[in-house]
Amino acid sequence: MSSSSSLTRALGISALAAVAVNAWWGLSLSPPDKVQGQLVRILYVHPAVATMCYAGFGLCALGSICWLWPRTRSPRWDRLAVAGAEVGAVFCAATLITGSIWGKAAWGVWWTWDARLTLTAILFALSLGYLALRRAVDNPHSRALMSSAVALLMALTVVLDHYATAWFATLHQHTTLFKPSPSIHGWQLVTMCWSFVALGLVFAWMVVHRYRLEALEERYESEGYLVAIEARRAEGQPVSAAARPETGRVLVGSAASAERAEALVEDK
Amino acid sequence: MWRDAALVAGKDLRVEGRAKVAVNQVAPYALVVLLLFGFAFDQDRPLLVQAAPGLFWMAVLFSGLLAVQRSFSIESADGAIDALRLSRLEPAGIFIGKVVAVAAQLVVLEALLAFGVVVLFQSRLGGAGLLVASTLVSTAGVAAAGVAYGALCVGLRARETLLPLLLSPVLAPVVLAATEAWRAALGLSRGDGWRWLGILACFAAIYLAGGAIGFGALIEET
Amino acid sequence: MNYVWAAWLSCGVLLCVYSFRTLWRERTLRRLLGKKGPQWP
Amino acid sequence: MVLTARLRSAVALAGRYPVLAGTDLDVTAGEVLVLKGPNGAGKTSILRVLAGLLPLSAGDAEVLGLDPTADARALRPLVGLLGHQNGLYDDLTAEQNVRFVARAARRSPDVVPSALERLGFGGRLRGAPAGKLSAGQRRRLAIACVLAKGPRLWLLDEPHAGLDVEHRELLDDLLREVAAGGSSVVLASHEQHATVRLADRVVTMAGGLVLDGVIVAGQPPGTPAPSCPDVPRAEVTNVA
Repeated sequence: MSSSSSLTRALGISALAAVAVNAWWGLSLSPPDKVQGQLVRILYVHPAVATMCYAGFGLCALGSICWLWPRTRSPRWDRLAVAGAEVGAVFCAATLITGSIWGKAAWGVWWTWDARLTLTAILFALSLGYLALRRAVDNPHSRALMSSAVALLMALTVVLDHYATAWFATLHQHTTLFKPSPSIHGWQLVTMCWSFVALGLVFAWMVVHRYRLEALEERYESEGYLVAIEARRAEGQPVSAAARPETGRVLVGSAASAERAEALVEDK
Repeated sequence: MWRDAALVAGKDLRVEGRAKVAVNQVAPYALVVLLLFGFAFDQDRPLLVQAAPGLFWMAVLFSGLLAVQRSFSIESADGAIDALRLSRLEPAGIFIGKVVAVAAQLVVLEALLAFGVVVLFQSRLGGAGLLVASTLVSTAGVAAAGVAYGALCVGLRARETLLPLLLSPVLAPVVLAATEAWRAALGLSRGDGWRWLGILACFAAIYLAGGAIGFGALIEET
Repeated sequence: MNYVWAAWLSCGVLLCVYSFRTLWRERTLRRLLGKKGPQWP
Repeated sequence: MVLTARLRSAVALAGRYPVLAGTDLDVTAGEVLVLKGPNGAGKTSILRVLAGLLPLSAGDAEVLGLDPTADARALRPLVGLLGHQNGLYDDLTAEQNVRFVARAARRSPDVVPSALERLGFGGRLRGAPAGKLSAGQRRRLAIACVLAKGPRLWLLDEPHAGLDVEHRELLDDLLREVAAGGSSVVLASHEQHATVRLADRVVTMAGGLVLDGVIVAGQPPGTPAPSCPDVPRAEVTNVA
């Protein structure tokens, strides 16, 4: 655990450094845009955040499919799915907020029924449902099965949403939202690319930690398993100890089964 | 499988025939929703006519949620879901049966709501072919997705609130596409309604197939 | 420029809050697993 | 001696709570086995494990030659379970309820009237909606549903609850008949006096364990197990 900790610490520190550089370049070093003025600085965070949101949901879909596929089934995929979904939901919220601010600044409205905006909002709602479902199920196997099935169905729904919102927007929207800027300054391009690197590092760090948190929770539950079984048996002891002298043997005999149980949990 | 589906659908419809929950509670609720939409738009008639397809499908969405919840509350009220799990019925058959029962109730409800839209909002129905086709296909989609997620939630904590949270965003493409198809059919938009029918058909196909395959696993797990 | 600050700050605050929450949960779990031994609620 | 069901070191979880804490149990063909014990001892859970509804987290199990965790789908149709709840549809009539169960079990429709008759549902009572019946009548109707299903293993959770004396005897007769026909009956009850006459064997549960559930070698099935066997536990487990 310690080696992986030092690795993730390095990842975290480099992510922080990259974000600091991004802020420095994005907020002061790079010049304002000819057309969009200072507002271009929002673009040094918003597109990268949105990409990380899609990456998170992509990881969730990947984890779910690999968990459902019998040959690759492993709790690791389920952990990856939950890590991707939760981090993706956070980035999705950030996307909606920054996008909304961009909309207010650039077009004068907080919200418009643009295809991408609508799709992102639907994605956010779907991810909240997915996470709520995960919280409602206790049994790890059922949780993994149900949530990966739901993730798969939701991924298919998102594909349909993509077409629906695109057609919907072309019906309703007649102004193009992203005007091509006539000239992109060299610094702007560099800063833009760097923001993807910085937020990518942040994203990776978050996913790794969320994954590890899930693993720790599983370990916590499986180690508590034996304690819980002993506690459960002790519930019956006051009655049985008086009536049955061999109860002690029952417990000893079943200790072996508890070990097997532990082995089984470890396997998982 | 079809025999099992017929058995389950028959049972669900027979229960509805006696309890009349859809007729006596869900249908009046849907009409009240329409009425409230009317109040909310403050008698702005042109706007209401424009918005009628969207309001209609929102009302269908709300009452569809209730129909799905009812469909699973008859199973969980007295533990009958265990009897279903222990039966020889094929899960795909149970799924199709419940979808058929929910869809049948929704179709009746939609007819009533369409009447309500005509009376309350003074919409003029037209484009019958597209209207009927899109309504039937989206009803199949709503019922299939509803029963799939209803089965998922049947044994869970806080299922009454979890189901709407899960199902509403999932039904977003149906509400969008069905509304646009209706708008095209009623001549309110220039769009090609049959293209929206394609999305509705894809949605229904995905959820009918996914539900039929996964239903066994979904009612298993609690 | 206010909009730029608002966008950067809201995004930063959101990501920081989530990161700290994750780290905090991890620390709590490690403490439960390490010192007191496993305990179920 | 043919075993209908065999549990070894069975652990089952409800969420994080081990409802069965590594228990053993034997059920032989043609016996009426009564599980007694205080509330929360794990009686209901053991019935659900035997029905293939509650998967094992650890341990081995075999019910009617099948693994109730892996082959649950194959096992379930062979088992009849009467849980705490009756599993009836309130808005269907008594007869419709039983008919649905019989058709779902792919049995001939002839079993419906005989099952209803056997549990005392004659005449107008058949056409009454299940929701309008009294608690005892609903219990009987649920038992009629199990009978109509025709299972090889009967799992009954407090089946006498709410029944009057006359119908308790009717139920006891029915269960003896079922056991005589080669099926096994496992019955959970905390009212010992009500079931002890019926039982071929009574075992006690506490703390998620059956305290004396394994059949001792050389002892013919059908005789009540001694309440306090002298045989050391280790030898007992080797027998089966």
